[in-house]
Amino acid sequence: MTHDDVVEWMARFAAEMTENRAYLSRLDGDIGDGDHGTNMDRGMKKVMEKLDGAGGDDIGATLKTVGMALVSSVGGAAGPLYGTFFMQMGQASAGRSELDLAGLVDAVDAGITGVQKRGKAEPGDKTMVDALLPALEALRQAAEEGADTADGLARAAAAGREGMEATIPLVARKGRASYLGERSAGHQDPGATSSHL
Amino acid sequence: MTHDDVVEWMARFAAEMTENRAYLSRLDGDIGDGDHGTNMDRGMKKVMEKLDGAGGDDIGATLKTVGMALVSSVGGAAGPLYGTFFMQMGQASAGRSELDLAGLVDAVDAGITGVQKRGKAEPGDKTMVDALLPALEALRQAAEEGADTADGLARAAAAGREGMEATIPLVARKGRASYLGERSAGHQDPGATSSHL
Amino acid sequence: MKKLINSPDTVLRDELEGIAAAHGDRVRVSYEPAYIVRNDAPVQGKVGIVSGGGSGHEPMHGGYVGMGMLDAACPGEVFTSPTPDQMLEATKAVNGGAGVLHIVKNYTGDVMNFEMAAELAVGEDIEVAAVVTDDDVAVQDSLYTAGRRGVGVTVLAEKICGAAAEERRSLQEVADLCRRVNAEGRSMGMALTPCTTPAAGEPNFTLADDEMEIGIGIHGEPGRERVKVESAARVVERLAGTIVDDLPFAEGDEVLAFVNGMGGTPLMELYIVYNELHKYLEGRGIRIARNLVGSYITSLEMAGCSITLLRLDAELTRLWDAPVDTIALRWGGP
Amino acid sequence: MKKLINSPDTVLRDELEGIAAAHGDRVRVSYEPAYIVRNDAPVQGKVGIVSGGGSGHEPMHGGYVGMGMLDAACPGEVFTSPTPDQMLEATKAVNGGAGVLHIVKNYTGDVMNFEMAAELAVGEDIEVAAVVTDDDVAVQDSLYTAGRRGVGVTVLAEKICGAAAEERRSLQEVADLCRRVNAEGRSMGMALTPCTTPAAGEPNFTLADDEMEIGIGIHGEPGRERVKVESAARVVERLAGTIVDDLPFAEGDEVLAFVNGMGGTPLMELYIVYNELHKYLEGRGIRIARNLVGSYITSLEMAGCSITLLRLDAELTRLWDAPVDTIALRWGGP
Ligand SMILES: Nc1ncnc2c1ncn2[C@@H]1O[C@H](COP(=O)(O)OP(=O)(O)O)[C@@H](O)[C@H]1O
Ligand SMILES: Nc1ncnc2c1ncn2[C@@H]1O[C@H](COP(=O)(O)OP(=O)(O)O)[C@@H](O)[C@H]1O
Ligand SMILES: [Mg+2]
Ligand SMILES: [Mg+2]
Ligand SMILES: [Mg+2]
Ligand SMILES: [Mg+2]
Repeated sequence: MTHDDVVEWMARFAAEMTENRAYLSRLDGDIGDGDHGTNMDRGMKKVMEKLDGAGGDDIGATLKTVGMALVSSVGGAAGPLYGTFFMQMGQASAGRSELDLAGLVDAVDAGITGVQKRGKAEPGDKTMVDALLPALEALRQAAEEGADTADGLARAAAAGREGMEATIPLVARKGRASYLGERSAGHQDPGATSSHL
Repeated sequence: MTHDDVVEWMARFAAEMTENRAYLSRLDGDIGDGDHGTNMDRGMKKVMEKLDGAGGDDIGATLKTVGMALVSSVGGAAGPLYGTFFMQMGQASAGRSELDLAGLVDAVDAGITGVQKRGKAEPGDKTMVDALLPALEALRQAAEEGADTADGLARAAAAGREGMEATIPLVARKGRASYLGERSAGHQDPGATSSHL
Repeated sequence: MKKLINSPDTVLRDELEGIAAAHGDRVRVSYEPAYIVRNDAPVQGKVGIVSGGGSGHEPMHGGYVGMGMLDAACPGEVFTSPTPDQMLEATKAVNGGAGVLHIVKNYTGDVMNFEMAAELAVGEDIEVAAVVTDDDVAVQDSLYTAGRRGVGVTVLAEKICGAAAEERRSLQEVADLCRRVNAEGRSMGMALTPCTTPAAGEPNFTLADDEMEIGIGIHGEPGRERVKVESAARVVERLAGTIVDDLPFAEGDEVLAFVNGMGGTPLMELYIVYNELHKYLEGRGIRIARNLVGSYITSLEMAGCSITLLRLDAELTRLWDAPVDTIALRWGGP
Repeated sequence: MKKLINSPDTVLRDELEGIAAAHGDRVRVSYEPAYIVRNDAPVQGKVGIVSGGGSGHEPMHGGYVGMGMLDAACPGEVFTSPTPDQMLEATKAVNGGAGVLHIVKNYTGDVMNFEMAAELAVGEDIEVAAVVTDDDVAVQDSLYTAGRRGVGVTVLAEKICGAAAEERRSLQEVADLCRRVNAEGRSMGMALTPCTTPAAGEPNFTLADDEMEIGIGIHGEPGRERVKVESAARVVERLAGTIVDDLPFAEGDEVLAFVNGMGGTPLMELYIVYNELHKYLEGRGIRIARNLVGSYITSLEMAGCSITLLRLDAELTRLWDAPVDTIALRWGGP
């Protein structure tokens, strides 16, 4: 994975957020306060501003920029969480101009660890963590099996989707949705959804 | 017309107001602020409280009591106007225990004069005056023709109704309805309606 | 109808009891007849100021009873002017020997009831002066109407005259001042939604989801025109434009700008409106020297706003700045 | 959606410009990052107090910036908590050398963003203490939730801690006081109607014409139960009953009773609710020593109310009574 791949990945993520803005907010409306899509879209637009013409080939530096842009523009719960995720990923890939699957695994691992430290969410709490962790596991699997990056990412995405869908029956224990208690079950978690995308 | 007749007249009027409370407020809602029925009903209930067991046979005193009760309970534009109407009627029939048609004419005349002094409304301004004046004229007619009281009152009521209906096409020049200007035309004036009842 | 009430027949009584319970340290409440009077009334040697009108416009007028503003307020039933006995008793309660000023909003009912009260008070040898406010430019002032409605300027007049009365000015002077404030001020309002009186139980008018009423009255009286919902900037142009051209306010004028919420309007929107008003007046060379932003003369839960502009001079500005200590308006040291 | 705005994307900016234009005599407004700070900040030797949260709850928090209350407020987008850079800059702007207190309402987003800000501030050698308010009894407090939401008590804590800071108490003391206020206070709210954020454009939930939501959150978070509309007396029983039993408040307690409007509630109804609350507490032997009635922590145009009770002692009462001079809360001599 090269620096350009990372930037392109961000561009795709940003596009996804714009496209699914209303959808994510609706999901958040069901069990939260209906702003997740708006928040993420605002944030990723800010990210693209910052990246646009930033250049360089330090993946770590770029991911840190992404994280900081998110922290200072998203707000809500998702801002610090996504921000931390990318900042920690950047930390773990500082100075690297290319990442193989193993390197990617380490970076994502660091990112998720950061998210969990910040948000104290365990698997099964019906949060973005439930989409991120399976994706990480799939990535690690792929790396051990020596799969190539493209294949690894594909498997991670698939696992993330499963994790996301698996949040539907869960009862939220973190975030705004937890106020609903049992009533949060049966709804797909918006944060998990945005993570998968 | 004896003192008992007057009390009975008030009782009928009170009953009419309760019955037509919603209707009058709706008429007022169309060109005013929708409280005429509520106001008049509240006022006439107060009147009946005051009259109940008041006794005596001084028509003037009783009509003054009626007027004062209305003034202190109706509020809005109708309160001072109806209050003045009955207080002036009472003034003009002070000490009388019975009124023939001629006496009634003088009393009503005094009442209307009071209403016009207070409200400065001319015939055709789309107010209660447009119901009261024709009624007075019919009453005077009847008196001159030596008709009996019952007949006179019937003719007055009929004339009042015509006056009331005649307010429909008029453009209001007094009261809240006047803010509507032309738009007040085509609506029956609530005050005129309550006067007729 | 969704309201936090017990019954349509008891709203006024329940509200007055709540005010008495909450603000007994500032005001006394009389129920029969209904009026709210400042605790230290009558203030000897001071002109007493009494206002009143239908309820449903809170904090006006009860919220303005206190040092530096009103001596008493007479609340009528919702949207129905109070009765003369209320104003008579309130007038007696605040008469400190210097006479009493009645500040009356121009509605046929209010004017006639206050008139009767004044006649009765004079009968009891109390000197009374009445000033009628009629600042709503949405109404054509002509021989063919009851005249312009009294709205936002009433609040400003109560504050400014209250300050003058505290300075022990004479009844004549305070009344003249009140006329001057009314003459120098203009207002206009708009509504995004109607409101529902407890007695009626249904909205007093209807607006489509994309419509607003320009020139609305505080009792939901229909306005000048009904148009599609527009931006805050455009709404301000409509209201302020009509107001400025009416007096007219001229380049170089200093004004007090009052952006008022109708009761159901978020404060956030009032500041957005104020921002647009500020830019609009700047563009016309009119300087905002003082301002008031909030829901001070309301129409139950109606959503919308009104704008009031008052041309200031040194004296009006000084009296506006003078200390006031009421339930709803408070500033300056005691 | 009917709102007096220019565009959903500019509401925050437009509002802040309006606040700056209207209240430049009291506060300064920074736009990038967004925060409102009192004119005389930093006050040397005084603990600085910073709060913040999503917008749409006005006058909270910006309306409470000033002498005797907050030094700065950080407004996020509507119903979205602000970002760390806002709190960091605000913290720097109010740091008078005695440290800075962050008063944070307990919502995951607010807590995490303030946490990050505190970490950054410490990195710049500013002593920061954070207290999280969580007084909403409608939420079950358990390991399985994000904990109770911070609501009405936040306003009271900001006032009381502000007074303590003016007395030059230490950061430790002011933070402990804030925890005590939070521990002694409880709140619960209800809604008659939902509200609509400009970004969403449609109501955040739906209620039938005869329904109300008991235990609503200030962002429209669903409450405990949905029931048919009831009398004000019954609503007060539900809210106050739950509150009193939760702390629990006991016979003989003296309390500050705060009846808050959600934004679209007429003042008339708030006084009716206060009257019922007064009677209810009397019946349980609890005495209201102080009160606050009005729309102080709102949810855009939502109709409804919340009740907050704070158990008072001599110190809390004295600090509540201490002078405060902000846009929205003002009393006592300067
Ligand atoms: N403690 C937490 N740990 C991890 N993820 C969380 C936590 N709390 C909330 N989230 C995620 O954040 C999402 C909500 O994000 P968003 O709506 O932007 O914030 P807010 O709830 O403040 O409006 C939830 O769907 C959930 O996936
Ligand atoms: N100046 C006036 N002279 C005579 N009648 C009037 C005048 N102004 C109003 N009215 C009558 O009063 C009626 C309205 O009464 P009401 O609704 O009780 O008072 P308000 O308009 O104050 O709500 C009108 O329909 C009209 O008939
Ligand atoms: Mg959300
Ligand atoms: Mg009427
Ligand atoms: Mg009326
Ligand atoms: Mg949010």
